Amino acid sequence: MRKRAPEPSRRQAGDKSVAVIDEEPGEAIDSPSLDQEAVKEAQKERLSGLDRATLIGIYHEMVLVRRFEEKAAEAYSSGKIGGFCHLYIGQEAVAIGAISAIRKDDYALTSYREHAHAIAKGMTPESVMAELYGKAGGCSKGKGGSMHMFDREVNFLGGHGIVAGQIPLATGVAFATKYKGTDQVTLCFFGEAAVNQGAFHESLNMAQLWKLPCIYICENNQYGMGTSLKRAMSFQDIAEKARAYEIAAEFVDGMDVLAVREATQRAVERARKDYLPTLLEVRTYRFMGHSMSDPGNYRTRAEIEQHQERDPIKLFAASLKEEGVLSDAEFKEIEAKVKEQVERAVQFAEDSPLPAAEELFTDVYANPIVPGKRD
Amino acid sequence: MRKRAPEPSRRQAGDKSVAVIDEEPGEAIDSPSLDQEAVKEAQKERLSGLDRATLIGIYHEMVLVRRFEEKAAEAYSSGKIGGFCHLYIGQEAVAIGAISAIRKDDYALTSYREHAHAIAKGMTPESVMAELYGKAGGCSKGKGGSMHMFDREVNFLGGHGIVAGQIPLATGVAFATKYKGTDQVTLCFFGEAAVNQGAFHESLNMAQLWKLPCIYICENNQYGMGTSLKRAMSFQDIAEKARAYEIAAEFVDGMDVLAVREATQRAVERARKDYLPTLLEVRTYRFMGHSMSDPGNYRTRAEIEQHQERDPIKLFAASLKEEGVLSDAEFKEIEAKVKEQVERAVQFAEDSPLPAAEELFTDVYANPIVPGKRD
Amino acid sequence: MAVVTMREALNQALREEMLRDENVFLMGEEVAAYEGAYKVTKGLLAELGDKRVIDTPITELGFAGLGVGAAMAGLRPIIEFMTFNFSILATDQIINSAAKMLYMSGGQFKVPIVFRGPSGSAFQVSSQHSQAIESWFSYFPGLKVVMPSTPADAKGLLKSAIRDDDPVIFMEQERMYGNKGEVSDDVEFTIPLGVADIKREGTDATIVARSLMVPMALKAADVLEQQGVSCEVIDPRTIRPLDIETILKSVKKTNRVVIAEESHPYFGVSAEIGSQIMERAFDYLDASVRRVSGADVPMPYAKNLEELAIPGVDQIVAAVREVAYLD
Amino acid sequence: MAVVTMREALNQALREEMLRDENVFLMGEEVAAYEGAYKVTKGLLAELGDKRVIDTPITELGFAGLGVGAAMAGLRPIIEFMTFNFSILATDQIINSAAKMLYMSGGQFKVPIVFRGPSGSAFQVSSQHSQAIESWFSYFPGLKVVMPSTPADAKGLLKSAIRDDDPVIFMEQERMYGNKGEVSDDVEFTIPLGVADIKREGTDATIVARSLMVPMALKAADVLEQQGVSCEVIDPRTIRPLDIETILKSVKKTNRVVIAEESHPYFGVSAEIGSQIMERAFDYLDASVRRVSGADVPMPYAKNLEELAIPGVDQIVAAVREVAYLD
Ligand SMILES: Cc1ncc(C[n+]2csc(CCOP(=O)(O)OP(=O)(O)O)c2C)c(N)n1
Ligand SMILES: Cc1ncc(C[n+]2csc(CCOP(=O)(O)OP(=O)(O)O)c2C)c(N)n1
Ligand SMILES: [Mg+2]
Ligand SMILES: [Mg+2]
Repeated sequence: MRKRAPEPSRRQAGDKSVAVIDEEPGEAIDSPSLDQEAVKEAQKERLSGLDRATLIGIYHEMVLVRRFEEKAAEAYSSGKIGGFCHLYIGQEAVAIGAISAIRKDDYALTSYREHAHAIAKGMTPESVMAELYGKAGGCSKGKGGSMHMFDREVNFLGGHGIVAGQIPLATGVAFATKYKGTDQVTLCFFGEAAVNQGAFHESLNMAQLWKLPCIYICENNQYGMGTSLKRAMSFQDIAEKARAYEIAAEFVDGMDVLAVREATQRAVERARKDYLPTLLEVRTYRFMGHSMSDPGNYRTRAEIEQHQERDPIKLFAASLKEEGVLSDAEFKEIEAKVKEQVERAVQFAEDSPLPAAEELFTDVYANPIVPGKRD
Repeated sequence: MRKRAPEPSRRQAGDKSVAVIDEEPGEAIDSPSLDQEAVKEAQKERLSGLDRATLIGIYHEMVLVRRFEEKAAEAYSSGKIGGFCHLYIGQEAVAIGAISAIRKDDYALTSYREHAHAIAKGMTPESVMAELYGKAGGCSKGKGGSMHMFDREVNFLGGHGIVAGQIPLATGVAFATKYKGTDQVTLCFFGEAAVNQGAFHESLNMAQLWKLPCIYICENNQYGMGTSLKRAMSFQDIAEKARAYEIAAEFVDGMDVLAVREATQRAVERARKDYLPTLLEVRTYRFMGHSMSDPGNYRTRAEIEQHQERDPIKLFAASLKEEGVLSDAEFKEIEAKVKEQVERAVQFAEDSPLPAAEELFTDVYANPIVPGKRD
Repeated sequence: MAVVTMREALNQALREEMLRDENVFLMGEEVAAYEGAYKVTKGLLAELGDKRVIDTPITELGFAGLGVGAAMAGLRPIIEFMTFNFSILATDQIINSAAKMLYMSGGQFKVPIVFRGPSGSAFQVSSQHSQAIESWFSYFPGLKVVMPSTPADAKGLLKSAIRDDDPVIFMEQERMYGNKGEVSDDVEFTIPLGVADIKREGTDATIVARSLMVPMALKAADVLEQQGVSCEVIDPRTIRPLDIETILKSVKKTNRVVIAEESHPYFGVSAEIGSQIMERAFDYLDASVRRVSGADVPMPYAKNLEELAIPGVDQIVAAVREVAYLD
Repeated sequence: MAVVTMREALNQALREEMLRDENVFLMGEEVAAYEGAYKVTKGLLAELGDKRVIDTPITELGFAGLGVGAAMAGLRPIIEFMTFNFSILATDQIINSAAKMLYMSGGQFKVPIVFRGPSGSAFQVSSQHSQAIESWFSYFPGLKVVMPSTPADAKGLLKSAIRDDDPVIFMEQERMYGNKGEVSDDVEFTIPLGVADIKREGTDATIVARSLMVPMALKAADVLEQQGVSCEVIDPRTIRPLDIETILKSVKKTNRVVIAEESHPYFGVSAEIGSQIMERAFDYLDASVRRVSGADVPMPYAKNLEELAIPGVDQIVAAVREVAYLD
């Protein structure tokens, strides 16, 4: 088993900071080999720097998306939700930690595994659940579905189904904010298997070449469907790949929500101030199948359980408890509140009407043309 | 101006040797900053290890493709050759050095800038010139043209017009030889601008993941059309990019034909014995425009002249002379022989008939189907 | 003969051809250990080993090109796209390398490769995962394009595609993987490419249908029979090259045609088939050709909208009644 | 009004629209310092600066997607493909992102982007560099597809395309960049998308031609006039959406149609136009629609073969004579 420092040493060279991991590269990565004691200590320290409301907000959101997805799974099993449905359970610390570090007017884009990102970015559980139900009240009016959630109000730009498809798009969003001279940043989430796509490589080159304020967050959950990282990638230190583009990079413990938040904050600062991109490799794990229909034969129960010991919600709860941020009663209160929120979302989705038949033909063009019509 | 050692220090880790260039990465690369004295010494040493026939053969071939292309340029200017025509003048040491290190049954593929590779691989100047003329006697029967030369007899597999398109193809050829259990190797040539394409990245990952005997030879002539490397690539140490795939890599002086030959030999050994890929970054320069129609405003005459001082043919001739391999008379003899070869090629092309009109419809399918015909 | 699903029939074809010729190998995302996202490759890794059945990274352009290169060097690759939606990333290698290689090399390098996988609509997977792009590939000389509609056709045509020396685009329909039918177990059973099949004989109207629309057309024919209209159902099976003669023969008999497809209505396959029919059987037509296609919109997710986007039996019935001037 | 080349007309459109709206930017390979591989972007870098005119790495998929993302965030990108041959690498972002974004976001994210560049055949650049793929893009709802044939159309249509809120595929013909014509210098001169143009009026037969085939059709009409046949030449200009009404009106007058195109013959644009004409003007046709297309082969390099692969005036003349039953 490969030993790896929780954070790589970083080499500073003006704006050209490049993460360098000073070890022999490329041995098999088969578990999150983070020194548990060091992690705990670090989490405590991080915790102490934050106000109570922020901590509770983050925790609340993690529980919310967990329960939300458990409910979505139920609804899927009973046939209320169709198509693919990719659950995020186990990875909550990534989306929530990262998005907690940006402003509402910043942008976020991700893949088809996006329920948590959507909610963290400020979308209502109602509109997300209704979208899963394919209802008119859904965030994309029921036309996008599980893989294509959008909300212009909160600058959540999808929800994309083609592996790595969102990476050039996010690069373009960052291009636009710099072009317009705003200080907005763009978070671009993607799975580790997306790194093998050419689009990743092409985008990172442009981002650093043109200094675009895009933060590339690789959610390394160690599997792309049934294929483990090491069966698909010849060199598996994703953070270190940033060197090939001279992009700043960090390796982050994705089970520690505050570690993700802090790494994102560092990247955000670089992006806001100097329009510089960053690549974060966030090591996490998905507890459920790739999608609801995944038989999951490619990994053992034991492996999953090992990772579940580092359940990001449990880890964070333990810290919050140990540090006295939340009492047992308050934990229960949050659970109760979340339960109500999720029930409300389900109720909303159930009650929302199906899209009207006419909707089939709307939204194809922003400027529909009647052929032959001179203005 | 960036200083760079002629060969990067190489870190050995079993079969996972990775070139590491121990300098601050990414400053502008604006000239081949190779220590001239060291290069000269090295060339002498290399020379002494080779028999005379080999040395003469290499030199002869370099002169041949130079004169061949000068003639092709003439024919283009007088309208005998159409379409695009990408000259290789200045880069001869790369194709000829590399291909001199492989066997006839090994494979080679490259881009549209392929006249030298074709001839070095063993194709006749006649068939190459006739192809440029679009004649029936051309290597591709006049159907491929300047960018698409092929010869099954010598395992030259093109001649490809889409930047980086040949990189996955070559990876597949290497896959096939390993699959069949032969010890053939595949040389894949491409320009430095092709490195920005996703296809490069996707291919190198597969090559190392599956240990394919493919040698990727990046001909870094510092421009992709009118765009200099530093305007297109955020991090310009191409050899070092191999680290992202854990592929062995070397940086090579592309004006020194024997340096290219030796680096290729090392790569060939790795490929033949252990089915391992290598990335060679070969620094070279093209003395002519991107194609015959390039006005060339993007670089100065002075820059070109600076590089012409290191003309690979002149450099090699000087060494051959200094070391007494060839006498003045013998140099002249080679020139005369080459002149005759090129004239013969032109004559052949001139005399060769146009493809017959029926040829328009042949070679579309290997198994043409008459629809509706049950066997 | 045994009754098997389309999925099993395809699996048999792959297995038999790989056993028959060791130059045949299968490569794609999740084809080996996972046994295929749609289980078409079940058991193949176990039986044939990881030299022959290979999981790839998610790198469609790369492994499509790798396949073409391997074919140039003498192998016979079968490249699975998890779905043809993802082949869009690989079109450069399919069009610019596979389709043109023989021609631009002056006949020297053939590319015996099969690109296969599910195509068209699945169930509520929305617009990026529900595309029927057969017209793209059919447009290009150098390619052959096959779309089976029954387990027997799937097996017989896939075996022919693998034995063929040209690049073949082999499009399966995900909604049909579970469809059952009788399939020969003779290892030499093949169905030639480029031959249309008369799925049902009739006299009053011709329905040209492919892939998902074939069972629908047959159902429509049942309904129409009740209404006194006898329909002939023709499945071209191979889209390029198109067996237009078989279609024309039927049209000259029935004088009326409906073309059914799930793809978008404009610039698709029905336009070509319709044009050829009208060009070549103009004087035999009692009505202009009627096309029944999917909606001219990206595929929506919502179940009710999705149903409206894909043509069904009713629309085929209505179209036939229209060309027969019954309403 | 001044007489300028197609190249200059396009350049004017780019310049004027970039001066008009600072959210418009231009990006592509060699568009800035080199001033365009075909010099369409001449002078733009100097006048507008490197914020607005941007050279890219050779990374078609990447910068096409970057453009779509920038459009989602409020800019109006013009993405130049050095030629549309290379857009094949970028089709995923064009189809799966640009074309579907508005729909799959439930109307929230429009994508006002223009993808432009030369398309079709050039001179002896062989099969990978001579492709007419307008049918690919025209197939997809969400896209608009434009192909001008005169300098004035090029300018007016490109300006409309840039002002349009949807993704527009704007295909220029490399062989036509030097063609000259009168062009308005009114900065508000535009030509609406989706409107066909009657390039020549006539009574006996209709020739539907686009892009490179328009001047050929006009020459054919000259020849035919000498032979007593009066031809109407219609240029759809926009392929999607297609102004079929203008075509039908002509057909109903002339009762005979030839469609000319340089693209491959099967599953291309002529199939759709032909089908629609035959479906909607069946009773007006005195002969079935005749298509004149490029050869069904990859484009060969040799000059003599290339000439045979692209249809010329003679073939159009012959086709018109055929539908007029003159031979
Ligand atoms: C281009 C493309 N190829 C294949 C797929 C099918 N597919 C969907 S998700 C997935 C695995 C992606 O893994 P990763 O990027 O690690 O993300 P994760 O699912 O683990 O979040 C695959 C192969 C797709 N959607 N797009
Ligand atoms: C995909 C693609 N994009 C663009 C082009 C046009 N083009 C041809 S060569 C070239 C430059 C390539 O430069 P490089 O890879 O460095 O090779 P070099 O020409 O220097 O040998 C470009 C942009 C192309 N042929 N293919
Ligand atoms: Mg993953
Ligand atoms: Mg170059």
